[in-house]
Amino acid sequence: MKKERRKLDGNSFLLVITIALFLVMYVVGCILFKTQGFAKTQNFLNLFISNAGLIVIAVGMTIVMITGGIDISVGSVVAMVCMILAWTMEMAGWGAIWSTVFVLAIGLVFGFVQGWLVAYLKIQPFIVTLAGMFFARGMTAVISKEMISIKNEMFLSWAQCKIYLPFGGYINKKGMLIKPYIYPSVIIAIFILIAVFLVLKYTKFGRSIYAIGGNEQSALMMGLNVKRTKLKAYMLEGFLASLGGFLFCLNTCSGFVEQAKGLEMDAIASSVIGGTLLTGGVGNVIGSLFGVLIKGTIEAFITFQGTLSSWWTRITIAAMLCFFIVLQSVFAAAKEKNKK
Amino acid sequence: MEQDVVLTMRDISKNFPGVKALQNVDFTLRKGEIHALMGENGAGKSTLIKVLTGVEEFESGEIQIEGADTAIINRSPQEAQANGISTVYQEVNLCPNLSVAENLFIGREPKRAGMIDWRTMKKKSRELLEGLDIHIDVSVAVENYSIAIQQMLAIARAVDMSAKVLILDEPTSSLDDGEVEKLFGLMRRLRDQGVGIIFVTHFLEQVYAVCDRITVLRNGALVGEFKVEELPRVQLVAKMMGKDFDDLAAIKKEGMQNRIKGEVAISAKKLGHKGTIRPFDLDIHKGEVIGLTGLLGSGRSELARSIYGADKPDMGELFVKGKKLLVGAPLDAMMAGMAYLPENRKEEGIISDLSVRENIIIALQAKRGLFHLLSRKEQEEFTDKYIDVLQIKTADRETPIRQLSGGNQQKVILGRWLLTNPDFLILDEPTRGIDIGTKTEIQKLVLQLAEQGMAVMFISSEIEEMIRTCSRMAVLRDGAKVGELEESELHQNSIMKAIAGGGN
Amino acid sequence: AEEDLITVGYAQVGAESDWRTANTESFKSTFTEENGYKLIFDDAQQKQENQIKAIRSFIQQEVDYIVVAPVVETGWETVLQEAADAGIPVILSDRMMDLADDSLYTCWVGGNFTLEGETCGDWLAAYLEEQGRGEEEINIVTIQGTIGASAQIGRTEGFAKKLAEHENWKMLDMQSGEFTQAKGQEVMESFLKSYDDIDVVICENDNEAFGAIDAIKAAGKTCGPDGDIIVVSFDAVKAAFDSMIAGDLNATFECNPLHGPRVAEIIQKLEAGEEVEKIQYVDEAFFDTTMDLEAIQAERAY
Amino acid sequence: MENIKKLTSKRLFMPLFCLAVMLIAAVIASPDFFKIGIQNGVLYGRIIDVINRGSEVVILAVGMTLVVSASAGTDISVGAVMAVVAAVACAFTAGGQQSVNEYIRNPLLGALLAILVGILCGCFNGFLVAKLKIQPMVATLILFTAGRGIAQLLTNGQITYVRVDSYKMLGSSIPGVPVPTSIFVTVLMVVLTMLLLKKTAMGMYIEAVGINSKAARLVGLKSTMIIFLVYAFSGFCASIAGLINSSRIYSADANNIGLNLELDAILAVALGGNSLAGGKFSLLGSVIGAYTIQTLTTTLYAGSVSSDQIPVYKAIVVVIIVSLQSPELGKLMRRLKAKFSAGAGKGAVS
Ligand SMILES: Nc1ncnc2c1ncn2[C@@H]1O[C@H](COP(=O)(O)OP(=O)(O)OP(=O)(O)O)[C@@H](O)[C@H]1O
Ligand SMILES: Nc1ncnc2c1ncn2[C@@H]1O[C@H](COP(=O)(O)OP(=O)(O)OP(=O)(O)O)[C@@H](O)[C@H]1O
Ligand SMILES: [Mg+2]
Ligand SMILES: [Mg+2]
Repeated sequence: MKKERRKLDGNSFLLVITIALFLVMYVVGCILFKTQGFAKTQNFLNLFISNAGLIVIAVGMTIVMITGGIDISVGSVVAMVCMILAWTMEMAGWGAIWSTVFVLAIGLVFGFVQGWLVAYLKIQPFIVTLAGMFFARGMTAVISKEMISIKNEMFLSWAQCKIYLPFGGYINKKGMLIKPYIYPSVIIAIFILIAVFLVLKYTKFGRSIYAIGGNEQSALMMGLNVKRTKLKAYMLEGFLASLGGFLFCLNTCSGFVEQAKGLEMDAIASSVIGGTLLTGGVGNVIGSLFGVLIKGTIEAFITFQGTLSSWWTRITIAAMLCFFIVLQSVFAAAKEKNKK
Repeated sequence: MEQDVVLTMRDISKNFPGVKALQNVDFTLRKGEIHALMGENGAGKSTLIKVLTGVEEFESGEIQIEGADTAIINRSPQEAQANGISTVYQEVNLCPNLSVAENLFIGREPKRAGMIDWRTMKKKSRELLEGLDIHIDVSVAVENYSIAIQQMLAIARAVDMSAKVLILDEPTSSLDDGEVEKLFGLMRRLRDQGVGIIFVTHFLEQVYAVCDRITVLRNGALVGEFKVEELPRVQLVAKMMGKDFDDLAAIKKEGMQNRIKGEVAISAKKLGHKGTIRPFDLDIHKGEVIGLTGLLGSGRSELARSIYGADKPDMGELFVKGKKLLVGAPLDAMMAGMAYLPENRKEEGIISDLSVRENIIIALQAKRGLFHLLSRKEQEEFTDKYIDVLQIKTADRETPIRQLSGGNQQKVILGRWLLTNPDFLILDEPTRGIDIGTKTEIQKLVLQLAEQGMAVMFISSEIEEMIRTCSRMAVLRDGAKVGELEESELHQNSIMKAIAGGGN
Repeated sequence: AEEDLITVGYAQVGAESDWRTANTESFKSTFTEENGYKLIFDDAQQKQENQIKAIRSFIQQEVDYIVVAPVVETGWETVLQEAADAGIPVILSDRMMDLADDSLYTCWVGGNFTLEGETCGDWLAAYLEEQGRGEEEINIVTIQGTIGASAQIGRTEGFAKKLAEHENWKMLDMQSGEFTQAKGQEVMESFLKSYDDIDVVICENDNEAFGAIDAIKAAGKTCGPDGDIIVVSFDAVKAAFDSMIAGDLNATFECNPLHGPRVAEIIQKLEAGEEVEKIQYVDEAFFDTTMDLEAIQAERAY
Repeated sequence: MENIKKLTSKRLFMPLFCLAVMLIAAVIASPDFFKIGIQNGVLYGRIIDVINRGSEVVILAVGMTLVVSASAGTDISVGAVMAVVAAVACAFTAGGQQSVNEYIRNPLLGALLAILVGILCGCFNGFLVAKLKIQPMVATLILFTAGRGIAQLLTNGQITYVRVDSYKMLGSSIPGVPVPTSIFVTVLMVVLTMLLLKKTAMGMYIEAVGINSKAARLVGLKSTMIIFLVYAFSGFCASIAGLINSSRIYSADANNIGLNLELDAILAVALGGNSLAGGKFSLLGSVIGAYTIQTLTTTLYAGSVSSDQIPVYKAIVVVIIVSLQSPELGKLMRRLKAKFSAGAGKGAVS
């Protein structure tokens, strides 16, 4: 009993809090917007459908944040990935599969370069990825200033392939039976989430990431290959950013310069809400998933509310974010005090 | 290479800006020996070890290790490990966020089907620690344990790697006698298995208790290599210091016995901190040195911290010179004339990137307040004074403190507090990592300060040192103060008995 | 009663400009409960993915009509298909969508950016003619809008068409001022230092023109009807009238934001089961210093 | 040789060197870069533009440097705070109207109120970071998100114009004075901050807290208070920058004032050779960094690089500069060289 109690110490405790708060929030939404159908299964699934890309990206972000780094290039990388997908398929006439493989490779390379600069030249991650952010956004414009719409049939068939779930259907106002559905992107996102969870928990690479974030110097002295591990972390992150971009593109089916602006902040916020520390060493991808869901729920609140002006939307999102973060910190502080 | 030699270092040189840390140093380690590496603070011991294990690059010289035909250069601790060298560095190096088990096994985790086998890892950790008589929860993050435990963990990790060469850089600085004994048992066992062990320490008894050979460094240069039997203590000290040394016996608490206690300087009434130290009463008089003694984790540090307000006490009252003091933050305690040298130098003592000068004057500056900046000239005068008084070895007063050797860092911190001219000085392990010469100087200094009317609280794991300096002792057990020993009762035996508790 | 109201979900781009605010206001004041509507308004903060989320949410809320002012033209197939599956008609406002299947939306209401650009070219030709500079070599610079925005693309394209018709017109440089005054000023400062002899500055929105005017003045030149440099811009926000009255700006080409009433009209028709036209332009005018600007400004809604 | 070594080992050498290289590049791109003339009684020329336009980033970088130093984090809200400040100033002086040609309310009072609001924003950030121990980037994310919303709320979603000549002075120039006002303000801010840091113990306190807040507390520094103050100061800097920017366009454009300037400010701090991990800092370094960025931007404009492609060049230059500043690069080169020369012989051990 005593041991179990202890296990809940600190970080896992925060995760439990995050999940609990999410549930509370969702239930509140169901009550508040009962007549508008907040409680529909599909509404919940939409959280995943609309955020599949973000989930994958937040997972990647969590990895670099655990190493004590950060990657603010992801939003731009997503834009670049979408643009390359659109350009190669529409302008260069590539097949959807080749385009996809190509962008994933680009993500790896991008991650490699950033990772190399961070790990081997010891340049501060924020600055490296800031440059990465500029670079990717600029490259998007270099490839094409105009928007490109993806019309490739195979790609569209991936994007629009509804997978119906056998439960939770309802009859709508017009008398049609609406069955809840998801897209393949959701399945990919969940798969990635699980895979990364396992990697972080059960591989040497995963544990090294935590060690480096905890104390880089110590990790080095304990004989870990800090540089290589960091490089790998950023490569994995770059890969996940491009995969996230691919999923994002399945949702938006187009490429243009302004795409996914500020997505990095969403990813960082999700990770942090999920209990990842920017100082490194602490974090959990499951938490990040809930971070994304919480952000999604906040946004859903606002859409369902339906009368806020633009500025009130921003202020409300920020206020809820603030409320959430402060609440979390209060819980954490209380826990800390109890420990002492 | 000689038959039973596992490691040779030839002609090693290493410079830091302004410091010749190593000059043409030779070192030879043989199979199955425990080899002491001795020298004053800043002599270059840690640097030699860092050069060997790839933490620092070196400029010239050659390292050979058994099994490799050519000279090797370790570029990172990882390579050193691959070459069979396992190391415990001077400053405890563990990942605070990871569990005990992981810290023991990271980089060499037991696996099943390609995945880390957590269960086996925990089981092995428990076994490993139990072998060392440490009973802790291995799934808890390391940051929750005291320095002493952490030091034991670092040792356990290094020892378990079954290397050809084991390096221990001041592993015993935070350990109490019992733990030191355990460690020695372990070292002897490894020696018998043929492991070569390099052992750095400032405790002479320990050298004579376990070592076979001694290499002495002075100011970055090799003095010589000796067999233990051939080098009596006095000579060893002389070799380290480069001059003859009047033995420890020189320190005596002359006149102390006869002196009447001064007025009460500090008085704690039912002071306590939930979870760490139970409410205690304690009076500290002017001009006395009060020691705190107890086993590891008995709460000595916590008692001191609760007086200073480092951990804000949540019950009881504190009186300074009869006046009640509300301590909200350490600054309040400082203003009331207190000073506190913390036990964890790296985390709570040094401000690593600031210069020696800034590290020395900062406490005084904080006391004077934001707008009363000490002039540069005053700052430099003060700094030079303490560099001189405490014999701090530094290239320059503007050198960042992190570049100083461990012992010299400690002296800087001590200087910082002496500069504030406190009425009540708390020293938690002040001599940790300090060489024998300076240690004596510090003990003298403490007595001298007390003579001048300062009240001093002294915490040390070395009972002899305590006996030499303290005029009274408080005994702690399991986070509670259980008794006091007067001057007349201060003998090894009686203290041990008090610590152990009346038989239960 | 609540049930009789027609529910309209409106996915707006954001509030990035005065134009947009006026556009939003026009919807909010049209789709009121008094007029028989329930408006669910969503602001996408300039992000397409937010708009997609909003449309999905509208579908869940079972609105009667969805109105979208798309952030961008591309990438709407999937979500519009979802709306179609749920049987909800979609009306586009402002920007067009680039879709393989046009049946996914019912109709489009908006301004014609290319036409605006062309009008601008025609106006300039007429103005120069009037000034007796019809044959002179005319040096032009353009401060473009945010690259990729439909307004930027349309206006650049429209003007380019006219540019090609005049051999004596020379486009010296084009640079994006990102639709802001500050950037417009910075770009103009740079232009002025690179080229000595600029005759015309085309600003793709009013705010850029304000910045350009400041830069021109700082460089010791003058602009407007009586000045060295002709400055024209697009949008015709209120502040642009101030600028024309002050004699700094030559002309501005309207981009009408008042789409609300037009959309309401369409919805009424659809409710009555009538057919509607697929493409519906709103009326747009232009204003220059020859007009009674103060009177016009007083009447305008934005 | 000795002298060169001494020179290159100075902290500010690399940032200065990079600035110099940028300036040379600028001259190559536009030969009249250093040409200064007088136009309308005010200094005029590209170099003046750089110094003038760089004001906001420099001022923000001053505040950012201290924030980074003391809290090992960044204040990403400064751009949004600038927008709030501009909105307060304009909405107040214009009395809530959308466009005015004369002040409705006292402009000085407006400026003061605006600065106060900026400082309050800083205090809010400071409270979250120092007192509630929320990670800086996340704490400031709140105002980053809300700031422009608040600004729009104040101006009712529209750009509010104050078309009064005296309102434009801060961003342009005071009649009769040939130097743009913002340059004065910038110099004043930098010098005052320097004095504050050097003539009081504040500089040392901030560094100490940033390096080791536990140790700093034990030597009697009030870490919480210092971190709080630093954020409040950053808010103050943001409000000055916001006023300048608002004065330049004599309006409050909630969506665009200070957009992405937080990134430039952070970049300036890093280009100045400061570590984003906190601790030791050089204020002058940040200032140099800020001007380096501005020179780059102006040069790219002059070189007619399309503004949406500018980021590519910016990224490349940034990477080159920070790589040059990285001591690891030297080590790596040395190793490569050693490997090369040893390669022929024994075959290096890697
Ligand atoms: N990173 C560094 N930069 C500059 N000088 C350094 C650095 N590390 C060590 N030194 C200097 O090298 C000398 C040797 O230091 P070292 O740490 O080896 O001493 P030590 O023998 O281990 O002393 P101690 O017993 O105090 O631990 C000292 O003068 C120290 O100031
Ligand atoms: N053997 C142990 N098992 C479990 N926890 C321990 C053990 N030793 C110490 N601790 C933990 O570490 C905390 C601090 O102990 P600490 O070592 O500071 O005490 P101390 O009496 O000051 O000893 P010292 O200062 O000599 O290390 C204790 O309160 C306890 O929670
Ligand atoms: Mg040492
Ligand atoms: Mg202790």
